[in-house]
Amino acid sequence: MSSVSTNLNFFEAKKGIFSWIFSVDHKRIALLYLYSLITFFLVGVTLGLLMRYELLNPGKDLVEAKTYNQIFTLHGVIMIFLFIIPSIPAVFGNFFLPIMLGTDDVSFPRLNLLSWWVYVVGALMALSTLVFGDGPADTGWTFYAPYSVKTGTNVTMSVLAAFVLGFSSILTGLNFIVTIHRLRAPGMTFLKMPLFAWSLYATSWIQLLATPIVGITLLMIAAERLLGVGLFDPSIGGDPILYQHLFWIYSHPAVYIMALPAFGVISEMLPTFSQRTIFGYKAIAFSSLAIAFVGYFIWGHHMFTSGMSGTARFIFSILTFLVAIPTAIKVFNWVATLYKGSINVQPPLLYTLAFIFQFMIGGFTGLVLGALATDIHLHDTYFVVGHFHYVMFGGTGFAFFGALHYWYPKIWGRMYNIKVANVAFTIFFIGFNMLYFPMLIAGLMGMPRRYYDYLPEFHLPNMISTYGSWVLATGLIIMLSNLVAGFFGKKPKVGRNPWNGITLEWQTLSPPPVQNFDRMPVLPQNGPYDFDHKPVIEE
Amino acid sequence: MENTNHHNQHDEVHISSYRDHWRTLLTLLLLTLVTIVISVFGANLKALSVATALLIATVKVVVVAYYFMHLKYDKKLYTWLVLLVAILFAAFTILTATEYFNR
Amino acid sequence: MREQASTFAQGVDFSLYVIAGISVFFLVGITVVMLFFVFRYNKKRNPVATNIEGSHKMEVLWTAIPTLLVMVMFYYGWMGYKPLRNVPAGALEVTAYGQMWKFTFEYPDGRITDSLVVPLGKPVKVNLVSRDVLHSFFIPSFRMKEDMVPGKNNFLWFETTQKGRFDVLCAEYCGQLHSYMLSSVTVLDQHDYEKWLTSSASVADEHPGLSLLKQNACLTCHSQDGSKIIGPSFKGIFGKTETVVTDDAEREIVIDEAYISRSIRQPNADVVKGYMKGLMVSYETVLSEEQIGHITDYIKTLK
Amino acid sequence: MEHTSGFVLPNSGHSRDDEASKLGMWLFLFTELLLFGGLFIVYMVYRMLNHESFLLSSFELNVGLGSFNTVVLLVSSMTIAMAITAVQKGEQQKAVRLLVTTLALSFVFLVVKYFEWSAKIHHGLFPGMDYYNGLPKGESLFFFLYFIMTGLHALHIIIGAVIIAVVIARTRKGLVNKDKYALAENAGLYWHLVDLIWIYLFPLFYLIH
Ligand code: HEA
Ligand code: HEA
Ligand code: HEC
Ligand code: CUA
Ligand SMILES: [Cu+2]
Repeated sequence: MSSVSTNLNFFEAKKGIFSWIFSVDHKRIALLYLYSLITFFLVGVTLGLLMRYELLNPGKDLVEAKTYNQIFTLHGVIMIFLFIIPSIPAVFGNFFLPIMLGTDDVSFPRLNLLSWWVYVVGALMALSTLVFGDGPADTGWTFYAPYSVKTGTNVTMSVLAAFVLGFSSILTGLNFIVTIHRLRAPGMTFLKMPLFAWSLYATSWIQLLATPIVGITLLMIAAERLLGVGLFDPSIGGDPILYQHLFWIYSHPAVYIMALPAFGVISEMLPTFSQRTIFGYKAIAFSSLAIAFVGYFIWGHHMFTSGMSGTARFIFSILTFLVAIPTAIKVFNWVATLYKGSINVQPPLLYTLAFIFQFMIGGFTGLVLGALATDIHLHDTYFVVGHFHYVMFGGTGFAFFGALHYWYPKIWGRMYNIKVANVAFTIFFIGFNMLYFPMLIAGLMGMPRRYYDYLPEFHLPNMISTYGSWVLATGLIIMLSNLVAGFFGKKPKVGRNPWNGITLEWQTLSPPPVQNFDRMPVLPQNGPYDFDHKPVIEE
Repeated sequence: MENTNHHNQHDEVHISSYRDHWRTLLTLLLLTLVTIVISVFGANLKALSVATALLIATVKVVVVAYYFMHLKYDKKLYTWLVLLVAILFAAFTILTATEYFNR
Repeated sequence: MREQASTFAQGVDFSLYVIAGISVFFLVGITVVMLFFVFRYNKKRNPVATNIEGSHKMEVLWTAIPTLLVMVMFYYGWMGYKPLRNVPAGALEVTAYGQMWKFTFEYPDGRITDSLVVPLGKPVKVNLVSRDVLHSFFIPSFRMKEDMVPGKNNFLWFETTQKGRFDVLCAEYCGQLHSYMLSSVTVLDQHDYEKWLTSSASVADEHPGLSLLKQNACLTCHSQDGSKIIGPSFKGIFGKTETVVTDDAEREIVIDEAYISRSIRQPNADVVKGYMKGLMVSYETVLSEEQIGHITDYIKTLK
Repeated sequence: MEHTSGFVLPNSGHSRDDEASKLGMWLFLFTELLLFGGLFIVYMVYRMLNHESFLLSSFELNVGLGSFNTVVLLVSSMTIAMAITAVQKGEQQKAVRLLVTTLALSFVFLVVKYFEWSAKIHHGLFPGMDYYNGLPKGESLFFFLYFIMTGLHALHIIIGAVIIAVVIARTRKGLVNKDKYALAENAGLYWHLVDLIWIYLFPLFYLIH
């Protein structure tokens, strides 16, 4: 065993920009992802604020109708393809999966770097529409034909960007599956793997097996625009509905690409802050696979009003309800994990609790949309907008920020100001619900989405919502500046295991050395969360 | 840096003989001939011709995957994964087809 | 929620209440239990945790109960939805056309209107036709919506339960003025409805060309006062010299009868410079030669 | 990798792991299959919606050339499989010969495809061309799908040929050998995939009358 001092951490090992952007170290790649993601997130969020400002009052407040349409499209594209789909896997998955498995990197480190580069290229393509052509697409992130074929805005570049980004996502998924199959520490069977690894495993399969379908579909849109032949054009026998099928065959499973890693993070934080084993390990592990599998067969619920056959509506609706069950299992097991724990209330736990609460609202509104009668009324209204912000932002987004607070000391070896973090959380939480709950109401009243302007009767919920967005913004600014301040601050360095966690990443140094461990990691005896036999870790 | 822990794959590797490959090719060519004959001379089979053609194609695919792609001799994991993908794709098509059949 | 103005609305609202009821129960219940645990087992009160691996009994329980409940939700959702597809015999049939960015309605007697007028308590079937891109015909007070898909004939039907005027909105994104694609349904009692039916539809003192422009939604894209909306304004274009793009090459043309006729039939053959190709759809099958003549005559008057 | 400390992790992402690269290759093949899968779904639906015109159009394709190409691909699949056998047995020379044969067959395939395509294009059957746009409903869909699907397939053939060329070079140099042949194996897998897709494309476009 070598002593601590000879282990350079991964920040210090090499210097210079090239040692970062051409690094094959999974930890550096993770941080590259983190910085680029946050950048795009801030762009997307600013677009969100602009939209909310426009919707403060009926009539024109800020921009023209066409600009508004471009803004929500770009907002959707950025948030979905650039932020939420890569978010947890690419940042925390990349950083912690190998460490949690007890190895020094993913199976294909160079492929890993490539996937970041592909991501950057895709992102630049998406943003280039701001400057080139007739501006960003104005089709909505769904690119529904035939409008996406007719409009003069720069749809071609946008769909190609989404195609390229899909590749990045596929490569990450492929890498993770192989890593999990090949690089687990000896003694770590599949059933002794941390739940975060399980959730990434399920996610990766979706990334791998669903993304190619949307890839080819988007290419068809591009081909249709470039070659001028109407593959989805009814006048030559094509069918615009087929586009929707192909799009949602990917994009429904994609919502579980967004949700599953968040579930994984939550399943890590709960045992740590309760200081006890997770309740129902196997149930949580297998329900991830169940969600991934059933999730493939329910895409039709996005098309209940498109004139699908009654049989298809029946099948898709009933399957949609089935997917709620594995999710329910998870929620119950999480809550049971708090039972008889020794709970340490820290910022990451606050995000966890908020996650459970908000994800439930998001999930239940999902059930309302999954039922045929109610979806007929609520489809394409603000109720849907409320639903998906609750699951994506209130769920995955909160899990992402929770994870950032949780692993922050491990990644940077320092701690942020916990009091400020708690205050930021509170503002963030209140702002979030103020922003999105009124959308559910507006939707029930019948306000359609993607509306630049609305009838006066929808004024009140929209006003509250816009004020909420300012509260939320305040919270976010405090939160991020607190994190940045912690990094530059004078706070003493933290040790290996500030939260008293049990998974392998807490056995190594903070920040971890280049090869991840400075001494052989030791697995707990009975499964990853066996707090009764927690290995003793010396500093 | 050699790894002591993972298996040295040459202990268990199966090498197909040239004869095996010839046999596989012959099977495939035969199946191809059957499809062509059925389609060119059996045009009155109508809907059946689609089914048979696809069925034979599937048999061919299985042969290629099993022998040429070595599934037969690899870990069972690969076979399971291929089956998973096949089932998934079949489910996509079947679900989509039910939609269009019931229009 | 809005008023329930159709027979369908009750079924929808009922299934909403069922699902929302179950949901709120679980949401509140789970949240309260969660917060209680955080309070009760806080490390100050409970310094040593107890490791509980799980419980098969609980797993079965919380798999079975949600399964049962979601099936209940599904059932009400399905029951609430079923009537939407079963049109009673003898329903009044109206065709609704959607195009960027206007709804028009055609009655069996050939009458064309901007908004729907229907009799109270009578089943009405609306055939949904799109002339260009996707639209969706949405009547919140009826809890009812169905997409208008080009090349495909969708429909919906309803039976009203209340007199009054109700909003019709376009709920499927269809481009720039999507949020202004509004109309209304007016529900009259049988007596008033018949009066409306027999009232002469044509507005005598209007130029027939102008009526055609209104009916076919031309004016959502073309102004009469020189302002640019989506397409070029009609003001003073007749006889003007204009630059158009034909097969990627620019050329100059003088706007005459033939050109206007061609612009209406094949709008994408010559695209006016500075405007988008593909936005305007062909009216070849919609407008007759005579009607195009009326339109041209009217455009000539816009000096 | 240079390690500052003195121990080796039980598993290492930086050591050679042939099984991992094979698994990775298979996963990649799955994505390829689903990429084409999307197109197959489009084909299926449009065939259902435009039954007659799909039948009519398929008569326009040359069954003889299609069958010939099918045979070419099947044989090439065998030669590359044999090449792997040869490498495993340590018969480097034979392996190179077999690989070169495979490469040659891929060219044959492309040349035949070229003639087929140019015949179609000659008749004006090309996406975006006037004749093509004037075709009755459904038929233009058929031909557009034909071009997209066989085009994408041909693109895969080209990529495959490049990969095979690389394998040839490395086998010559002895970088692919009896103890280290994962690259050849993976190239083989890829090439078989290209074959698999053609096995479906062929009846769907040429045969179903
Ligand atoms: C992270 C992303 C995410 C997640 C996880 C989900 C989860 C779910 N979604 Fe959502 N959804 C989206 C993202 C997501 N969705 C997006 C982006 C759209 C809009 C796309 C667009 O059009 O732009 C959308 C749209 C959407 C629609 C289409 C609406 C429309 O346009 O008409 C539907 C319809 O069925 C739906 C349903 C569901 C359901 C049933 C779940 C389920 O998985 C939820 C399951 C969870 C729970 C049920 C709560 C937890 C359970 C318990 C607390 C236990 C108790 C439970 C019971 C008693 C049952 N979603
Ligand atoms: C993860 C995904 C995600 C996230 C996080 C968000 C975040 C937000 N979104 Fe969302 N949204 C989508 C995904 C997401 N969105 C998608 C997919 C659509 C559908 C698009 C479509 O229809 O095609 C959509 C659509 C959508 C609409 C509907 C548009 C319409 O239909 O007309 C609206 C309307 O208000 C909206 C608002 C917002 C707001 C206000 C935020 C808030 O997050 C913004 C809150 C603001 C902040 C958190 C503060 C930001 C802080 C700063 C800018 C300063 C930072 C400075 C420093 C740190 C120094 N979004
Ligand atoms: C969705 C928007 C839209 C609708 C609806 C629409 N147009 Fe147009 N129109 C355009 C656009 C955009 C152009 C310019 C591009 C072009 O020439 O194709 C145009 C061009 C024209 C021109 C040529 C004008 C010139 O200056 O050369 C005429 C004439 C015309 N339209 C008539 C009509 C008539 C008549 C109708 C209704 C029956 C109609 N349009 C409906 C968008 C529309
Ligand atoms: Cu029409 Cu939106
Ligand atoms: Cu969905």
